[in-house]
Amino acid sequence: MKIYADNAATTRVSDHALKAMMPYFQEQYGNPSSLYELGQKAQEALDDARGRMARLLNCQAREIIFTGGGSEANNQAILTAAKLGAKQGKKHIISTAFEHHAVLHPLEALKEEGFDITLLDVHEHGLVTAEEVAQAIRSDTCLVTIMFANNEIGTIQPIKEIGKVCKEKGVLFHTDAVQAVGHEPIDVQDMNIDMLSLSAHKFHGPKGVGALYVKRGIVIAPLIRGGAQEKNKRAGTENVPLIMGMAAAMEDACENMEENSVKIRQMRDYLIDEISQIPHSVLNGDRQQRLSGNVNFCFEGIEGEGLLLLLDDKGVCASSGSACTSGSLDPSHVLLSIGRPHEIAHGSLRLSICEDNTIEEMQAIVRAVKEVVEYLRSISPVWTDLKQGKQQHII
Amino acid sequence: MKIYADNAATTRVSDHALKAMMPYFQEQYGNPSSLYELGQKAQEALDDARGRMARLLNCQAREIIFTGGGSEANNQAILTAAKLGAKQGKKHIISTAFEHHAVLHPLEALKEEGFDITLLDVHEHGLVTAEEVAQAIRSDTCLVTIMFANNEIGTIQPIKEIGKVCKEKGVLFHTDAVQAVGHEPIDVQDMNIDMLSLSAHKFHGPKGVGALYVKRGIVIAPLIRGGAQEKNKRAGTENVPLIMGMAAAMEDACENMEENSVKIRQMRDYLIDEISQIPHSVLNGDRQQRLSGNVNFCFEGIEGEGLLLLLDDKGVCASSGSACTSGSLDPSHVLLSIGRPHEIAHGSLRLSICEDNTIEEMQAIVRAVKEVVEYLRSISPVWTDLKQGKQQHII
Amino acid sequence: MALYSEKVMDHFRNPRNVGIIENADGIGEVGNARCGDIMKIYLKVDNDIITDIKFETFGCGSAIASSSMATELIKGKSVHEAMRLTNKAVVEALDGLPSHKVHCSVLAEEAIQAALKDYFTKKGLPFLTMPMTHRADCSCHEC
Amino acid sequence: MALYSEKVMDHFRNPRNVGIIENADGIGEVGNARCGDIMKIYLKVDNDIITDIKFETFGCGSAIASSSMATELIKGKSVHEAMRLTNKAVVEALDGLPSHKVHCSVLAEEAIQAALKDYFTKKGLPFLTMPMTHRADCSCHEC
Ligand SMILES: Cc1ncc(COP(=O)(O)O)c(C=O)c1O
Ligand SMILES: Cc1ncc(COP(=O)(O)O)c(C=O)c1O
Repeated sequence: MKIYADNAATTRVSDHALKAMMPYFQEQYGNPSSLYELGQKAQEALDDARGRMARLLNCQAREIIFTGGGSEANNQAILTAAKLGAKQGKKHIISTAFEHHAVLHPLEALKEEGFDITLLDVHEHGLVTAEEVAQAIRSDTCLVTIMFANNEIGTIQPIKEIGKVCKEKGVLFHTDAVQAVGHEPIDVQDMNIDMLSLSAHKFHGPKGVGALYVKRGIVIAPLIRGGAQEKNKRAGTENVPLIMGMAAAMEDACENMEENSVKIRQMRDYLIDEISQIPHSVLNGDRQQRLSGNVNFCFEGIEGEGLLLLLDDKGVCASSGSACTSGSLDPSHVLLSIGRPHEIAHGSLRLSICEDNTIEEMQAIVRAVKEVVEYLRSISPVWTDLKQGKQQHII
Repeated sequence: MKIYADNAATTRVSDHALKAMMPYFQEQYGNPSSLYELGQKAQEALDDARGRMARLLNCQAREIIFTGGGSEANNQAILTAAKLGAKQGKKHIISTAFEHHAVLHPLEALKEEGFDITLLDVHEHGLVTAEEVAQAIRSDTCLVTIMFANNEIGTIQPIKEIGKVCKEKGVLFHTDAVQAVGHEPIDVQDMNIDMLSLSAHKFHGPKGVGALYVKRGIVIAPLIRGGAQEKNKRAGTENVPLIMGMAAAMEDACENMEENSVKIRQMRDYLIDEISQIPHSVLNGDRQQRLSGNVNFCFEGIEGEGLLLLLDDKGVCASSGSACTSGSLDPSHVLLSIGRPHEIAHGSLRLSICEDNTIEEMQAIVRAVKEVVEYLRSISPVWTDLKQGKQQHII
Repeated sequence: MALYSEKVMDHFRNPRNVGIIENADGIGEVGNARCGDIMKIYLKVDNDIITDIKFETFGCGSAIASSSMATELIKGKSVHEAMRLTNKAVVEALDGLPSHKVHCSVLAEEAIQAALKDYFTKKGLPFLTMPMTHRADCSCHEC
Repeated sequence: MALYSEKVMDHFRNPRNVGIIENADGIGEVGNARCGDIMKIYLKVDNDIITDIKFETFGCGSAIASSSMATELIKGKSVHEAMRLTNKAVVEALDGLPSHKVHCSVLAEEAIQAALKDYFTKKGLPFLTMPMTHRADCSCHEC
């Protein structure tokens, strides 16, 4: 039996979300822009989904644009702020060192266009403070973009405080909330969020669909130009079935959030407590300010890939960082950003759990992790050196 | 009973496509970038889909990028050519006056960045010639982008001849083949196509997924930046289920193309012959060089929206132009491009049929169209004037 | 249909007062085919009372519905009451119009004003138009 | 698993010749933990024949599999034959490696060369490395 513990990479589509999608593939398949009933019914469905999602974020329906996922939403938010900034001669952007690549890479592209990018330090615990943001804001700052929760180490940033600072200083504030929506309470008004990205497949909705919230009054720059869909802000025939699945999944996630997180947190804490017992291991990211489902450890003397492959053999699906960089040989930029040395950063394990997991699964995971870490250390020359005192332990 | 005759706007997802998608929502839901088996199986599925689609276009798997639809593919193709062009100081682009907005609008954006855009005339029949393309090419031309088949009037451009010209002159050639893939034979090598856009929901695949073919050697510019998916050319967790549905639908469409088009063409020709009998009506677009399933007429003295709404009441789903501009009050730029005056262009009807339609449905459509046109003319002051000779007939 | 209210669809599907009045006392025509909307109103007036009214419309669903509703609203009314008909009243009577279709109600108002003006002119009476500050702009890009 | 061949997975899951040789005749260690790969090879040589070989590896699946395969390929061979072991032979014996993992096979070759060099040096013999033009570059960005 497989134990899926990589819900930060993607989730299983829930029965409810799938059920919400099904009628729109073969029955209500009309193009929402079409005049006839089949099309208008699709349009009504879209309006309904938009309204329901807006309510969950505490914004207005017209403040939500549907996108093809979280990456697209991030790219569009950053493009929007950059266009507005460039117009006013403001070309400074503040972010953090451990953002997702769907934020960092667009920022790098802007750098080539002459923007000045400040990446705030996230310190050992993987947290920035609102004061640090305030101090970094300059007269030419056009955007602060800081993720709600980190995808690797799960740390939750003080978004409300940062929002307050940005509002006071009159700077646009975007948050990549892909890991937070459906898992943490979010109120865009209360938190003074100007733009927010989300992605359905992180809360049991389908892959390939997401949304960007943009506060009314902000002139949104289109990333994909063409037809008049999404009020000219995002061209392309609307992905009606997947949008319906996203709305259903988001409703479930938000409505059951409290109940779920009690359960998930209990499992998470069990994992953290047990895995911490492995000698020369360290939890990455603040223990308190973290997502209910996130566990991330570094183990000295071993490398992550072998760990994952052997865990897979034992039926445990886990990751060593973000899924989308697994082809890379470099250690995670997130672990480096919290000060883990390269040699430690290579040996990381992320377990991300959800309400469908069970405590029995957690026990099996702990057993498997302990066995695999021990085995890999037994064949590691680094571990031999550490044991023999030829090298000093770092953790 | 409803008769769906708007397959150019979108299509019903086929049973086969849906079946191909289903395992990937709840069973094989892994992230293709993940190392464990669940992820690698998703990766294998993607590879398989890519290979099958490549074979159908006669290209290599690595020349295909999956996108969130046809609009995104068009935007990325144009961005790619523009970046390459700008590097070489080549800032001239050739296209046609009746491209889809997902081509025209990105071109307009480039115009603001200093690109020079030539939109070729498509003449009364809705066709350009390779010679016209050749004549328009300049030493600073970086891209020719011409649609394979027009989405409103269905005319098919001489793509192979245009490809030859572009190859000879060393200019990149992109074609928006969203309406053609699965309906017309396409061979990117034989036709010398450098880039090609397609969208699944135009051939009984799902909405919100498409692909861009880019010939090997062309440096693709990312539109959505982030994770390393699609070899760094398109970030975002891959939409595995929808990609599987797209590949299945494309296979069906291509494999049954001949058989389907015989059937569809027969129905189309029946519609054209019958509707032509309505006095003061005119077929839009060349009768020969057109998609098997496309019928497009203008009727003098009436306006299209009323026509569509009354057809809907009679169970006929049709459109008056492209679906994505139906919110607009302007007449179709496509009809204007073939020289229809505004007053005529307002009174258009597009019927786009597929292999699921029947000849009985065609008979019902003809009856409905005749009745509705007659009725709307009976309440039209323009028609009264035409009848009384106060105005001259244009068609 | 989400696009239009039930009322609009009813007046579109079953337009009241469609047709022509031969020897009308007032005729008004507004709009043009380039923009996609033409409305023509025919009035029969007896003792300052609009005893009959007919319309012909070339235009979209909401144009036809607006014409129908506007004629219903003033049929049997005095010409003076008719002059006070606003596009807003038409929109309200139709239970609303989508924002990009409000210009249809404006056209209906204008068509009736034009027909009344024709009536007054034919009678040799002065015609004072109402200030039309309430009007939505025509959103057709062509004119 | 699509990422690795069956052969790679077999050698990763059941690595041959894992361990340490006390009093080895030659020891070679290459790579560094920064890059995420370290391989250490221990040789026991009798009459120019490699009678025993062991390895320790810190690294990914293909690093462990490459070490295992490389040791298998030269176990029982003469040191001169062993010197001709190329990373290509390792890759082939493993039924291929993904392109971004080829550097693991290079490391294995280098580790064996290093162990042989240590053996020759200890014996006071000259050590001539093979020209390694066939080598894939290490694609780790850090070193
Ligand atoms: C010719 C053409 N190009 C592009 C598109 C855009 O495709 P999509 O809606 O999948 O973005 C369409 C249809 O909508 C089309 O007909
Ligand atoms: C924090 C964060 N931002 C953005 C993304 C990108 O979302 P998507 O894969 O839907 O494009 C992800 C996950 O992949 C994420 O974890």
